Amino acid sequence: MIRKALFLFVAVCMAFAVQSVSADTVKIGLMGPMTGPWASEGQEMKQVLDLLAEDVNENGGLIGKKVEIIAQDDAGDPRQASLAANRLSTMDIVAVVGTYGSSITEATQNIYDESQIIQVANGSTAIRLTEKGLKYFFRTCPRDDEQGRVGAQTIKDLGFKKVAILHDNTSYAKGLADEAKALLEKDNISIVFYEALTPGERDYNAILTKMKSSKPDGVFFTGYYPEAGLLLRQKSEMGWNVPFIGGDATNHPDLVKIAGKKSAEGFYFLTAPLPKDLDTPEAKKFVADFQKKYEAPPNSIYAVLSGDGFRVIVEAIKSTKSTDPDKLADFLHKKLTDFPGLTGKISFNDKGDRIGEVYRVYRVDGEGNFVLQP
Amino acid sequence: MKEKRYIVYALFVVFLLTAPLYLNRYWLEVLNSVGLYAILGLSLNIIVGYGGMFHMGHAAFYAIGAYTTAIISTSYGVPVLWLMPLSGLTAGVFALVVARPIIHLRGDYLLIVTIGLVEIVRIALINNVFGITGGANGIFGIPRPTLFGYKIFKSHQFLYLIWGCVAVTVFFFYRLENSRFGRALVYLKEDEIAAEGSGVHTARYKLAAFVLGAFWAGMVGTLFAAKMTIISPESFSFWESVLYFMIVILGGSGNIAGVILGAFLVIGLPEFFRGLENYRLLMFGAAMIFMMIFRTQGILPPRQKVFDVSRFRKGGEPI
Amino acid sequence: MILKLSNLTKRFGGLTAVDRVSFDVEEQTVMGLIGPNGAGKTTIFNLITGNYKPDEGEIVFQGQSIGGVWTNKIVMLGIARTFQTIRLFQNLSALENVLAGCHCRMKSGPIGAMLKTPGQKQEELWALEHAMKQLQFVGLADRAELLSGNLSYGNQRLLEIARALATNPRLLILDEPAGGMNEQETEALIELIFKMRDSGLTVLLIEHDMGLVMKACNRLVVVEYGKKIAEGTPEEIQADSRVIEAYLGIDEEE
Amino acid sequence: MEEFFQQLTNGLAVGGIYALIALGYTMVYGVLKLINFAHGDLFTIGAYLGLTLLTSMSLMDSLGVFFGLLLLVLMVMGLVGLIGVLLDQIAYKPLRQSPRLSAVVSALGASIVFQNAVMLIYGARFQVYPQDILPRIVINIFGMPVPLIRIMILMASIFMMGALYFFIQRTKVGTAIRAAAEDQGAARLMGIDVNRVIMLVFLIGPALGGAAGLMVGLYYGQINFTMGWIYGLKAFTAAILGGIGNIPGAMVGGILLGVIEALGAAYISIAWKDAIAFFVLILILIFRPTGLLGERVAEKI
Repeated sequence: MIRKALFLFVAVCMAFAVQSVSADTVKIGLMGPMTGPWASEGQEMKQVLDLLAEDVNENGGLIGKKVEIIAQDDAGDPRQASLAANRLSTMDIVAVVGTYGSSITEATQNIYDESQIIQVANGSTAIRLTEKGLKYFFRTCPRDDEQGRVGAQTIKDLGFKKVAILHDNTSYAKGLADEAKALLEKDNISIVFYEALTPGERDYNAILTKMKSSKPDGVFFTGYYPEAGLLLRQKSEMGWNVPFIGGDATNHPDLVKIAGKKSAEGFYFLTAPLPKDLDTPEAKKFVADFQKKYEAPPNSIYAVLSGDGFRVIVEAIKSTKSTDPDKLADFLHKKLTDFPGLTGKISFNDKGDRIGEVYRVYRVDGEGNFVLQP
Repeated sequence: MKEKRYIVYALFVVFLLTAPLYLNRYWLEVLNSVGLYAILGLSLNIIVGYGGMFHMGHAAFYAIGAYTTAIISTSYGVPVLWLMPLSGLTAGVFALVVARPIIHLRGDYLLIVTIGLVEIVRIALINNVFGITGGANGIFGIPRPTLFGYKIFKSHQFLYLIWGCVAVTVFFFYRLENSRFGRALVYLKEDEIAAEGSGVHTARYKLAAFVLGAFWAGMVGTLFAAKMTIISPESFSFWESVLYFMIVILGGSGNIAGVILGAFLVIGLPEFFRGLENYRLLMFGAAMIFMMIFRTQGILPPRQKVFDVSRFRKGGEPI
Repeated sequence: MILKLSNLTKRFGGLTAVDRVSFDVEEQTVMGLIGPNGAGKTTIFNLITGNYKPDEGEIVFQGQSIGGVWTNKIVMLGIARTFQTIRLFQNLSALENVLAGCHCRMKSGPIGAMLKTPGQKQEELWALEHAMKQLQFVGLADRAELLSGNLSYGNQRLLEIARALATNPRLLILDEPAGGMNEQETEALIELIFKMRDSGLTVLLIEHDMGLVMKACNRLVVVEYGKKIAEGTPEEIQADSRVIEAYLGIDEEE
Repeated sequence: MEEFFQQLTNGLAVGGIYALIALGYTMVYGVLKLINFAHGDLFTIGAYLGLTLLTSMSLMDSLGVFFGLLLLVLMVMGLVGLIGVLLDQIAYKPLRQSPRLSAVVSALGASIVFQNAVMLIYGARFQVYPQDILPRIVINIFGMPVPLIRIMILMASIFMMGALYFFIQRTKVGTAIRAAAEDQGAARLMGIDVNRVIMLVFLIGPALGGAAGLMVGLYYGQINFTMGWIYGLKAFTAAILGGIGNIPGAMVGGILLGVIEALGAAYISIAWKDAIAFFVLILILIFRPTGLLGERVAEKI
């Protein structure tokens, strides 16, 4: 027993001591949920970054060096994220892409800031993240208030007078739902239903039944695609034909697979434009390359946004010919304008937020295609 | 035997004291994490390890401590570490109120009720109960702690703070283990009816174990809040409670050194698997099964208590 | 009179396990409770020690009614017991088992323990000494450090007595103390019972070993189907025709 | 009122699934006093195996919908049952003599292994069952639209529970299982091969869980590797609610939990639905400490 404890002790010490450090590459970190409930997002983020890094390396690398992606799992948990961030910040990385959830990102912001590492979040839309005046923090996804505004506008355009809002109590969905609710109430549109479902379940009939009895003209669901798909499917099984609108977390090809083409038809959602709808050569090439390498198109818009995060970092390093965080941050804040991203043009304001009208409205047609609405 | 054990303990203390000299920030943070969980494990050990009660809802008490600290420090600007006793007290009072009606439940019934408890607390936090928990966003901007005028924010400073707290916990809990109270809990675990027949007020002692465990978990909540500066409901899920539970059982329930080792295994070990990426948790799960199979009593099961009774014997003969 | 049972009744569902049983136990005597298996003897013990709550009737201990009072309170008042199926703390040492008995005569709580107040320290020392005394009393002092589960059957019975004695009882209730003991051990047990009685204790016991019962007890109560059918000195009981018929007589007929 | 009945059927549909999974917990618990925390993941495996078999073998085309489905259900049940037996042999059998909580930790480890193995094999993405296997017919019951498939699912789970109940109560093997659950030592003395009973229990319980997984896949369409965790926890709650170790208890507990959830969501709050369910559970246990149908065992002193 004692010997075992001693052995363990020595093993721990040795493992602590072994740290490989190599300096001949430009290291860019990726922090994402590789395990846990959001593992599909994190794993696709890694696929996107691996692909883009390969591309950079094949085209001569970056300031004479190869790019290396170092991925760390945050498991969608703040504590593990802070460990991942600490690990990354000791691994000599220039910048980090990620992560997904807002509260997870928030648990790491200070760590990167103190270590002077550029952080480009790809899925963290909570408003407050960029209101702290952190110099090295950026994000390629728009903020909740922006999306809330577009969502409310879309609901008004569709002419709904009574709206049901459903979120899933994640900080993203709740934030978006709150924004939309406030804006709609200002315009005298009545919110007849405002509640949260529990994500990860399969049966939402009880919620739909309750929602139906409040007789809304339309439903704004601000949660994620797995639940959205089930809601659409179960709604049509109930024989209820109310139009549904979703936030950008519902933008995922699996939505149609889960709901079925018939049930998904007529579903509206807001999102940054899909790569397929961008006629920029970058987007086209990216989709083709991704298809070629992984035998499927990219699924998650957040994974694509992480790709944009990577690409702006690469652009900054290329243009400044430096890995100095201050120079990079300065470049991203001031000099990067209308960079051709995978999801449209990218510029950042002083806070590190993406500037410009990002959101588009899509509608699902009878064949399950996502059609850009004019 | 005994001497060897103390050599290991001494080496361990030396390792912790000197860790900032040769460990980078990441590994220091891992140690900090292990330390926090070690205290949580020790506090759960009172309930599960000594008292033998199936309690898988410890994260509820931890959450209440952390939120108490977060709410009061952000709204009234009270220095964080001062809030430790208050956070412990809130968690303890909460435990007293909720555990009273359920304390008589046996084994697995108690288990599911405690799971229910942690879920109810988490759902309440997410739903922004009383409008003070910040919902899914949680609470952010918790000030850094200060100790003797020094602001604590660097990893190695936290290392000393957290492991200092571990040391204090070990000091107190070792005394507790070797006292009337600690023994009474063990009697309860061994045989409730015999314990009662020896004059132990079973319900009161079970409740006291819950309250004391909760009090300590609440105080760790303060440390956690101070270290993270943001807390949100994700940190207090049922899965968290499962982790503490595994720490106690895997390390050796009822043994202080075992629980600390358990914290190293459950919290530290997955960090070594980081290189395996997606295989990380798979390996971790398999490791747990094998550890349980090869040491079914936990890695370090409790040792028999040794009492110095020589003075009650004269020349080898009993008086 | 230290203990007085009057019309004690306990029902389990439709079964009346104890049916209006009354008897008194005099101070500093050894009282035996005998009867065939399933007659309700252990149930009477469980009622006295508070493990069961009586449906009817009264139990008065030293002038105080204790029917339905919590077990631990009853222990505090001065009634200690051993169990028919040995209920030692198997994974703890003999000494720790006896320390359990000291519990109710100590006061310090968790806070005192963590701060190690002088009172708590003294109390712990007292408990150790007290526990060792009991072990010595039953003759197990040299086995104090052994795991109780590793003791012989007879010694486990003795250890249970030591644990009960450590609570400083006025009345000691022994449930089949000689069960599993050999002849020599039983003889030693009888000596021990006398020793306890002489030191001022009152003993109430259930036993099937008639040799022990007749030798050790001052008075006997016989129960059958939950009812008391006889009471008296061992000689009287041996002469009682109902008892012979119901219980002792079986041997003669066969 | 119509909404009330609609919610009641919603609750029944969910509860039927809970009940089916709860049976696996309760059977294993009855015999081994072990909470098989990996049971929820066996349910997940059932859902994934069902998808694989469904898409790779095209049973429906050659055998028709009914027989194709029947064969599919049987294959999934058999395979998951086999995995259950393996799980017991590897992770639980060595721990028979050790403290109960050690086996619980081993079960938690097994749960982690299963969950991540499914993730590694099938990927972390949501998987989707083909949509057109079962006819999507909606029938009207007293003016309420109820999808036919939902009735079929409920019927199927009631049928399986009934069959199990018959098996346990009326057959010789079932009697052996009950005897082993009552008192393992005594059962052994009566000549019952307890090891085989345990194997059987680990075959039947997971098989039912696997069938539930398949049904969830067929009905809801969307499955992912973490789904077993939530369903498992709910089913475990249901088993305790009914009185763990008690087979009719698991059925009653499952149905009741489903109904409590649906009505709690409808009339109190959707977001607090699970909290309400747990709260009701705690209330019930305060007044009936061994669940609704659990026996009150007075400990022999």
